[in-house]
Amino acid sequence: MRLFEFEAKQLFKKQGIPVTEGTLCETPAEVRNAVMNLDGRGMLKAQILSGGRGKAGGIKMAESPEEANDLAEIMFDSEVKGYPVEKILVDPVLNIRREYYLGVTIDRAKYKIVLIGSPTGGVDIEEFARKNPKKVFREAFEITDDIYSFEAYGFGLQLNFRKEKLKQVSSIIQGLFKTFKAYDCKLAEINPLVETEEGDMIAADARISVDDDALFRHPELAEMGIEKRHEEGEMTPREKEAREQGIPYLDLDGNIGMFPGGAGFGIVGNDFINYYGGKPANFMDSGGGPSPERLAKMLVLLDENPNVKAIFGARFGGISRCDDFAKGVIMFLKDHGLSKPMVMRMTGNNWEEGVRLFDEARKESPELFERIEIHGIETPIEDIAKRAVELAKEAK
Amino acid sequence: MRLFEFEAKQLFKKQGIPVTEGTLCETPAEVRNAVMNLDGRGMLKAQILSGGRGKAGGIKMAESPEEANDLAEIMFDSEVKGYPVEKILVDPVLNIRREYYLGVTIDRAKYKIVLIGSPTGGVDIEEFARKNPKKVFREAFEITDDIYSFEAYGFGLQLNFRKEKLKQVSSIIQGLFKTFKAYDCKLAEINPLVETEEGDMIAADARISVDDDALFRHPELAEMGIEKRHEEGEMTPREKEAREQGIPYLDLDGNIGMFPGGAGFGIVGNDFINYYGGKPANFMDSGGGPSPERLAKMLVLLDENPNVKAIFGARFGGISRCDDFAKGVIMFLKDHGLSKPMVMRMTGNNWEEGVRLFDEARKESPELFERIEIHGIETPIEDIAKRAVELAKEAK
Amino acid sequence: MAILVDKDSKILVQGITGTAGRFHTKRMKEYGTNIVAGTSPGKGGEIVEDVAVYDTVEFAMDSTGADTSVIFLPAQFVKEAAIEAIWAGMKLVVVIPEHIPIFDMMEIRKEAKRYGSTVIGGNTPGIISPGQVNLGIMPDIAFKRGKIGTVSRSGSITYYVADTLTRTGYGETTCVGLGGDPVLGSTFNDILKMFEEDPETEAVVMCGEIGGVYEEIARDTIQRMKKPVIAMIGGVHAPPGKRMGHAGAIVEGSMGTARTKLKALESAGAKPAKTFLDIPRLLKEAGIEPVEES
Amino acid sequence: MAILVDKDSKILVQGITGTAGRFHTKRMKEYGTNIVAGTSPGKGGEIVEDVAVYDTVEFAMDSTGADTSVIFLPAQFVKEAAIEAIWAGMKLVVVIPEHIPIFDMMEIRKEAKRYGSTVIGGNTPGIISPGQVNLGIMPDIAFKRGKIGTVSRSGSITYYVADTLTRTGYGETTCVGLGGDPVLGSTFNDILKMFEEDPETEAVVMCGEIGGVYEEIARDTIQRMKKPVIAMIGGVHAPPGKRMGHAGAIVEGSMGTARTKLKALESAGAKPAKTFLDIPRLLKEAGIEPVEES
Repeated sequence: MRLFEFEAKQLFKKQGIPVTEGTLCETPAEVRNAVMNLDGRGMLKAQILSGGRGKAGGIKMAESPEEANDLAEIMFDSEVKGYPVEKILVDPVLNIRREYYLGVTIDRAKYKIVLIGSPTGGVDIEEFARKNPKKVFREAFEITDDIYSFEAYGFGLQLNFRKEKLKQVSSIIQGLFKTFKAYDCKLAEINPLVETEEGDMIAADARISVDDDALFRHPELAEMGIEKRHEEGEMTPREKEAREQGIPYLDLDGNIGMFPGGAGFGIVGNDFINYYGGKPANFMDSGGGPSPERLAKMLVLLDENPNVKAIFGARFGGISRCDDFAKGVIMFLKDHGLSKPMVMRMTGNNWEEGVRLFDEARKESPELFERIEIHGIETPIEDIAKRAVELAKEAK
Repeated sequence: MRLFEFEAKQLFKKQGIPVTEGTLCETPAEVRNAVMNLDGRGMLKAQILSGGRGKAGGIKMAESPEEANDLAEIMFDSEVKGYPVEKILVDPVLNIRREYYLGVTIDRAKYKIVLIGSPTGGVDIEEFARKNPKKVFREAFEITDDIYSFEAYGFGLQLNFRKEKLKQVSSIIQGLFKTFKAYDCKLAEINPLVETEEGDMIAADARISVDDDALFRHPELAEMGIEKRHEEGEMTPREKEAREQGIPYLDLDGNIGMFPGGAGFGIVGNDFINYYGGKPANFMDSGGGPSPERLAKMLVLLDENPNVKAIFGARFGGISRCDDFAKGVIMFLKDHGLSKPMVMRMTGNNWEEGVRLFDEARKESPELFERIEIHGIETPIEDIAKRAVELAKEAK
Repeated sequence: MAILVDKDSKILVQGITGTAGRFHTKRMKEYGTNIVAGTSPGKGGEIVEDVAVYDTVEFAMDSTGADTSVIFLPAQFVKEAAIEAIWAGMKLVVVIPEHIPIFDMMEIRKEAKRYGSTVIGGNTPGIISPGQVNLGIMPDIAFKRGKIGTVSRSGSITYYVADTLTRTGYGETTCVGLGGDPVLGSTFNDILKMFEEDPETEAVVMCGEIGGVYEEIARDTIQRMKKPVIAMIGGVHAPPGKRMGHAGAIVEGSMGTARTKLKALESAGAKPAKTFLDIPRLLKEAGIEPVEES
Repeated sequence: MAILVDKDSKILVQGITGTAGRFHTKRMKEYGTNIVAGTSPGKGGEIVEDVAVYDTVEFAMDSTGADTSVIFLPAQFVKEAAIEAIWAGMKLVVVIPEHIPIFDMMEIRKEAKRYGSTVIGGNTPGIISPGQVNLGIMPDIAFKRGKIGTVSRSGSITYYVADTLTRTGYGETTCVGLGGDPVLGSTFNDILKMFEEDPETEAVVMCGEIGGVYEEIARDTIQRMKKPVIAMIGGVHAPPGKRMGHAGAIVEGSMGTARTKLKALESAGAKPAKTFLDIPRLLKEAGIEPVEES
């Protein structure tokens, strides 16, 4: 879960990292005032949950309060990388002598925490790293390690800091590492770490991602207003609706509604539809043991999507049992009704009971089942995907 | 540094250990009220920095508020194990079904933290442990270890707890261990841990010693009013005076004033005096690089002690240099004057300068040196000790 | 023979008194899995589904000789439970729950390496050695004893692959769900090496998906393997996943897309399957015949 | 030959820019001690008493080949400094400062064991191999090269014993101050074993005092030693020390008095010295003659 720049800076500051003292603004007038208080010049930084702001117009320098006001008006009215701009952080303009890079993340392959630093930071760090792998320094730590100051000094020496600057940067390295450990971070990054003409080291930007799954042990974050949030850019209305109902859902630009079971088969099923010449209208994770009610809601979401021409359904009952699945489908058929052709396959845990429920419902109200083809373990899932592609083509 | 029972209980409570909810009182009236609020019965516990209170009359049960008042008056007026009683903790009277023992300390030989528990606690735990070593359970931990709940459960099982009681005691074991780790303790002890007739587990007494040398990293203790304190029982007036001047000093019952240099030789020099038939009047640590002013004060303390018949002095200059030593002795001779015979030996770092200073001072005022015999490396220290014993005998 | 678990495995259920623990203990026992004990601190002495409950893993192992543990506990209790099992000497610890904090999983892996234990998961459907042991939450319908080993990041893919192998007469030796979490107790690397050593397994199907690096780092292992490896990677048509900042890009380089994964695995000699139906075809091509005609 | 340090030791002073570090660097150098480097984070590149200062121990070792470190820093910085030296590969780390927290010293000892390093102290006057190395704060007047090894908990006792050995013509191989703190980086046990291995050392004088357990636990080592051990224990006439609660009594049993210490050491074959003058007499009795007539 990504934090806003101003939130990340608050956490850095707690660990003694010098950060730019910015003002968080919600209106152009506030931005104007903030720039006035900075002697007429300021950096306007859109607070959005995405990187690459600078290149996307999310960071602007204002040379006067008036210009700040005008730039803020435009920024508040625009979207940056798909995000509406609700807050602008007004930072002082730094006299930059040099930009460095510092980051801490997890190396999943080696199961280590890795500290990364480069004497060349800023927007082009990734390209710099590709071209100059030896100038990007790394140090691995065990997950249970703290950082000692001598390790920070040693790392600062590699980055070519000396004397007073070495002391400053060693303290920043320790602060960054401690921040990473203190909040169960997946990423803590300072880019750029600025050396000013005045000789100070200061974090001009700040990026932190914390592990959602560890939020339960960080009530201090909730107290700061940092709570679970959606990380992606602007959502479609349908994605918003799905999210409000707690359904993991993503719109795609095809026409086959995907109701695929677990996330793993969600991804593979999407590939299959493509292999057979179709285009899915969505990703969805309908696994993890959802209730019949939730399954019914998922189907409503697909059925009401005008782009969807046919629905592909699959259930391999593991933790999500087939009887619950059948109940959900029947609930949908009865309460809402299916307006598109649908093909599905159901097997796995409790499949016998699933089949029985379908048979019973069909006997009761055969008309509900007119547009749905239900298969079992005897039909390969590939045939179901092919059939869905056919149904979508026929429906055009 | 030992904590008072009520302080230790505060720390235990923070870690979730159930403790008796007592009232801290400073007057008999407060004690009376506290007992009244406990429905007329209460345990009066003198808050002193020493164990063995119970046998020394520091714990009394009051059966009525009036009795509480009377007992408190006596207790406040008395000393328990050499300590004046300034505070009484009034605890509820527990219906004790059984008493257990739990403690955590350092095993210096094995360099481990050791958790100790016994299904038989109370005042006789040491004797019980001697007689039933197999019924006292121990578990060793690395200094960097935390305790996991399963380790606490495993330990609780050994102590023969089961079911709900096992849960309770496992939580207490974890709390005790965490307290030990959290405050750099040398000892954290619950004795007795009481199982009440009502089925609760509760810490009826609490003992904590923290490492003085780690207090700098525990400002939270200072905030609770827990600061560096003297641990011993009532001091003699001379010990108090020494303490106020920052001099490590202890009165003994002999007649030779000891001015021995470092603590190591302080102990051995004392043995030597005994071997040669003398009795030291004190312990003193005059090592560790004291200033001439401090050394002079130490000699004043010895010279003004009427029990002292002769003074034994020694300096092997290491971190404490001989020139500083000579300056201190000369300062004492000049400003205060020596009223007892004294024999001393000086060698080690900067001894030449020390000798020069003595020679110079002697030339200036030979009368100051009439009662003092100054030796160097050529005389074994044993001869100095023998001479001190002689001088003390002559002086009688 | 099988890898990780077989009919001699003595299984302990950590968290047996919870709803999930109780339900799946019943299911696993019905399959014939040799569940010898359960744990639930403070509930030692109870009986759940004919299984004796102990307060600690150590106590349960001393009493029953359990050598394999499966964890059914809320995510925040998994770290302690796994470390308890590892320290007590469990050979294998299967972590079913999802949403385990990454730091916890890293620490579990560290302890497992230190004590020579294997941890599978978190967020895994478990492991099945058909006809012998069903350890976890997998539906048994898809599985039949045979000659192919499978290892997959996703539960549903595990079922579909087994379903295909069963229907085409190959059957499975052991099917391992690695789990869906970003940091896992075991990776393809670890499991592929075990299949290579297993006399009963004739070929391995590994199924990965976009994101992470565990497919790519299996490259060298596959290259050294004598047995055929068939690889299926989900997400060829998915939008690319997001990187974890610049640091992620620096640490993981270009790894993480379906394309880089397929490329790494193919260059090591694995045969790519686009759909499940490709699997029996590729097995035939590698000269491996079904156990029985389908 | 000597133990722990000799003329080939390359010594690093951690905290060389502080008052004590600077003062004792000068003293040690005057004795002929081979000080090759100092450290002080943020002051790399400076020169103190003709010694080059580095920012980290690792950097200093890479540049100078230092193998032995002596620490002159305030107590609260000692843990990090010692661990830095141990991790960097120092064979020996001598901790001069006093008042080091017990937990810190325990952690230092743990890391030292893990990496095969020897830590002496804290609160030690240091180590001297007369004529070769004076490492710490000991006065050099008392010491002269000879054939007896000494190990003591107290600085002043180290000086008196050496003074006695020097005056009586025995001289010393190495004199080790264990340090006065309750938990020490090395104990009698560790040092006695080294003396037993040292070809130049013909006998060992060990001086303990009331309190603690490090004398008692040296018993088995002394029993196994071929070289004579003379033991002096201070505090025979001191009031008994206090126990650390019931727990202390349970863990340390009856250990800790001068009497229990003397009894343990004598039963292992050590010869008890009551005064310093007993030492040359006991050496003679053990058949060891002075290097030169005094």
